[in-house]
Amino acid sequence: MTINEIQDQIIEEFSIFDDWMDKYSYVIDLANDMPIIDINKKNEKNLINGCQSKVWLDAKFKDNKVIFAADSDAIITKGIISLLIRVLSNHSPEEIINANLYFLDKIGLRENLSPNRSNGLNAMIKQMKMYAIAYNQKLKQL
Amino acid sequence: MTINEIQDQIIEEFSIFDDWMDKYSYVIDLANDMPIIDINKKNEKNLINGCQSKVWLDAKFKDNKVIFAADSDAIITKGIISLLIRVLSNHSPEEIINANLYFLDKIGLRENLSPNRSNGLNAMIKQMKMYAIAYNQKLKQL
Amino acid sequence: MNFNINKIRQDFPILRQKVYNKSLIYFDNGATSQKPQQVIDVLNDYYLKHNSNIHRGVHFLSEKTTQAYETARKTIKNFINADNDYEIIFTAGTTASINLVAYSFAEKFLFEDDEIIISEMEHHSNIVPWQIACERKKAKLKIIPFNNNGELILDEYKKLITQKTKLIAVNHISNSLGTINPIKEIIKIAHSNNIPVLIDGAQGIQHQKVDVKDLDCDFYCFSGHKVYGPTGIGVLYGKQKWLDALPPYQGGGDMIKSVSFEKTVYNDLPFKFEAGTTNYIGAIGLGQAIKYIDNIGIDEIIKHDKKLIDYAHKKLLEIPEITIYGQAEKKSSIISFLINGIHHFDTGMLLDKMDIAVRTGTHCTMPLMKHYGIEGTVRASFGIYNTCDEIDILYNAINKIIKMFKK
Amino acid sequence: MNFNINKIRQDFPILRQKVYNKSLIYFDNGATSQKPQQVIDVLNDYYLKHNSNIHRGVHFLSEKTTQAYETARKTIKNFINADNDYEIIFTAGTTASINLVAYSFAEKFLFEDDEIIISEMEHHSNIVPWQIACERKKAKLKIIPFNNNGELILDEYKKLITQKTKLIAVNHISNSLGTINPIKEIIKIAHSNNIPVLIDGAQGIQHQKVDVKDLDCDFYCFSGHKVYGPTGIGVLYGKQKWLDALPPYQGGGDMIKSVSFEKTVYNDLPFKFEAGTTNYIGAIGLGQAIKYIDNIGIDEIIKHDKKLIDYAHKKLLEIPEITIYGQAEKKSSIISFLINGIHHFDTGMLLDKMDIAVRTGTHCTMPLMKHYGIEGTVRASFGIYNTCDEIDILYNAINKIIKMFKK
Ligand SMILES: Cc1ncc(COP(=O)(O)O)c(C=O)c1O
Ligand SMILES: Cc1ncc(COP(=O)(O)O)c(C=O)c1O
Repeated sequence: MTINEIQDQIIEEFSIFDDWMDKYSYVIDLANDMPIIDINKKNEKNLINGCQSKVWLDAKFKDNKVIFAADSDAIITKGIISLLIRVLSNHSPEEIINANLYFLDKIGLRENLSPNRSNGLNAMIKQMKMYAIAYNQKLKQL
Repeated sequence: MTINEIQDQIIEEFSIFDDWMDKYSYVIDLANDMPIIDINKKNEKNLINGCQSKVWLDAKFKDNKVIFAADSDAIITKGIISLLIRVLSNHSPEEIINANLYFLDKIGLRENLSPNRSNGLNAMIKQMKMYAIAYNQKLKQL
Repeated sequence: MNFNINKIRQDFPILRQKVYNKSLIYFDNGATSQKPQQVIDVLNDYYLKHNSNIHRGVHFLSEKTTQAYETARKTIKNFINADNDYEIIFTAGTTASINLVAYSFAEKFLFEDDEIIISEMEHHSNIVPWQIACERKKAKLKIIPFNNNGELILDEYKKLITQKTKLIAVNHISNSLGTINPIKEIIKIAHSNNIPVLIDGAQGIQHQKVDVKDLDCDFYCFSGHKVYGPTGIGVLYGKQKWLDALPPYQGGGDMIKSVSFEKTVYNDLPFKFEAGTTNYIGAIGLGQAIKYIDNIGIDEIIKHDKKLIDYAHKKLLEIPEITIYGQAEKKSSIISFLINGIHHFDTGMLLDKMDIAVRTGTHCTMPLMKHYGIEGTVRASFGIYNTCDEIDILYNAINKIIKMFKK
Repeated sequence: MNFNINKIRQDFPILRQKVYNKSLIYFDNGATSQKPQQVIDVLNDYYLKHNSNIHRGVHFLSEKTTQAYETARKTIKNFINADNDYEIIFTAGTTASINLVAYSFAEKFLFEDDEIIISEMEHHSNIVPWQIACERKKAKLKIIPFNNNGELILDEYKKLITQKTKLIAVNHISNSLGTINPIKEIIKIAHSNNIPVLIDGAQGIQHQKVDVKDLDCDFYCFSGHKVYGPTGIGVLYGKQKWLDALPPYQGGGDMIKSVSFEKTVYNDLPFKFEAGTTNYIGAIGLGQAIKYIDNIGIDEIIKHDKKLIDYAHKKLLEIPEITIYGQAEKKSSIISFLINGIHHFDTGMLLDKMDIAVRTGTHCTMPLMKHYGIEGTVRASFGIYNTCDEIDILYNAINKIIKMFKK
């Protein structure tokens, strides 16, 4: 599936919730269902400090695709991270660089991306794109 | 005449003016008619610095009465000074200390006494009273 | 002089605001307070009708504004029972006030190996300025510890004092724990060693009776925006003998008597410390805010605070999953807590969804968080307009959150 | 983008105020400007509906206010054509901005026998901070003289520059003389010697096109209250490389990344220089003020300024008793004068009686007054809402005063 197909899929999934509580409960479920990240990857290097909640982001490059793994100490942040990974992971650097993440807006979680929320999500998306740019650079040099 | 009698006299003099211009013209006349103060008395010691206009105040004590002489580089300030001297000079320290200077209010020149005007008039009145207090102290010590 | 909560709530227009379509419950008073209509009106009035730069103005408006500014100074002087108007310095806020003293005091009185004492529960604004001063002068910072209830350990404080101690700086009320510190006793001990004391009153002025003469503090700092006044204005109270002794902090207009390139003569108090155009309309607004709470009566406010904090404690302690940080015997209307197993940020975020504004995080007191080994708390901090009914709503909201996480 | 004076005048409610029963003629814009309804409304709106402390808030209001604050920063960045938002630091005003640089720059870069260059026509706010810094670091202050027209003598300026020169600080427009200084040239000369330049733009921002990239200035300072914005807020623009290099000025909340008693890590720009709760509502109001004048268009404002100052010169020079101080070729809308034989204070006072607000005295530029050997001037300074008709009224008023003194 393309990045946009995944985004549309998520938007559809979220369309059944008609109140914020069900929606956030689902985000919490997503967080709880996330595969546990290797403890070694929760290191200083992978830490994105968002003042209030911490985010760890790891990336590797395999078969021309970027594979992300991440975690957060705050559960809602983590749930949203799981969505971001579902959307962006396993795509080519090019695709990731050009991705327009409209789904957060559509499912009504946009506010979580406000810089003021200091939950590290914004910095994380930036970091994901940075990884993609870096791998892309590498590809070109080959 | 007592201090209050002089004040009432001034109030009456001013009562004929019905616009501010005539009143201020009269104040300017008063300033111009003031006896010229001895240049030696316009020294650093007698200077009251009001930021914007300068006031010099000299006092001496004679026959149990305080005699003031003063000058200013601003003419309206000087005119008001001439009124203050007319009211306070040549009275006993006790009378000066207890004087309630209501005339400035009544003749509509009160605003000239605002500390914000920084014309030194306020500081000058304070200084006049200080002289009276000092002379009074001296009297008691005799 | 009687506390009419309905009347008070009506004075604060923002409480009628809808957030996510419901009425706002504002429990973030520790960060900033809302403003009564009376204060907003004064600001408006000055901008609409009287605005003019103060001091030295020869014209009518300048006169009127200057008078209002100086009257605000007097209002504050009377409110905290200072000896003289000119002991009230207008600053940009608590942080600016503390930085002023930290700089000017260090410049004159702090030398290599000297010591300054602060506490483990200070706000960063009462830590970093002293760190900077100590670094500049090669002096040492010493720390009064607190016990797990959130109370300063006075015996340890006494032990910290040496011949080298030059100043003590502590907060009146902890913005993270709500502890009302025994500042009168702290000051007494310091003075018996001839050491001056600065009180960070950012959380004190709106919750406690502040009588600087009775406290005998050397400096008392607070912010307008936390005491129902406008932003960008604060106060430094200082005893005349100290303000006279300290060199000026900032240079500029109004703080000098005369300037020449050879020799500049500084102005008298309070102007020596009010360089440049001050936030004069802010100061006038702050004067109005102080009048407003003085009118309600600080004793009534203390009673109301006590009712709220006692009720909040009682309700929150009914929830077994809750840990409260700071259970000092003397405590004002700030309550910091965590729901076991739930990140403070998640809690804050979900409370926001339920129209309850709290603050989460370290509240600018990282060393305090380190004491408890936590990364932050959820903090509900109350103002004069808050009610027990609102605490009930918080209580229900917390239970809802716990349920969301349990299922 | 067209200059409609009637529309503009209607935007300023204070112009409809009556002083001594007549309409106010406000010629004291150099001291502070009046505020358009648009700015007053924004302040009101924030206090009434959205007020909440910015940054790190988890709740809706805090979010909304933070966004507005950061949007104001962006508005200002665009207005002065800075490279980055974070090069815009909110301060309490010009004086605070200059003190920040004077302290932090001196702390890091100023050593014994170094030199700082300012000019003979600086405002005290751009003199005293450098005097304090030089005294602290045992450095020297050197002075660019001006000629009797009120123009800086660039040849003398060039001669002052040595290997020891560390910084140059001059004003954009003289608040006493109205001179528009050739700052671009001054900066170019300084840079060819690798010396940074601070521009005191207190009178520049509202009267000139300020493009910090084109000017290539290292620092540019201004006050909100002089550019139709609220009191208690100002801006320091600094090039990133300088702001990064300077140590922080004040310590407190928001300016740190982490605090422990062992080690404190400072935050990134702009927060490193915004300690404590800033005047965030003031900043939002300033953003609105900048939008307001940007909407009118700075080119239109410059044209209007020129019309007023040319007309004022022409009219006042018709009166033989008048001496004008400052007749620079490039001059903005400030005119300083004396009526021969009449004290500036008397003139100001009588003009006030005729409902004309001017400022009198030294205008915080004592060295400049010394240059001319005078104790002060009467200063009429114009804003966007002033008109030639008002200058006619001033002209008549001056003639009236002369008559009062002649008879
Ligand atoms: C040229 C100049 N510099 C600095 C200042 C100081 O500005 P503020 O008082 O707003 O800090 C002024 C204002 O009087 C000024 O005209
Ligand atoms: C105890 C304490 N000190 C200092 C401050 C700093 O106050 P401001 O940010 O208004 O300067 C605060 C406010 O957060 C506080 O709670």
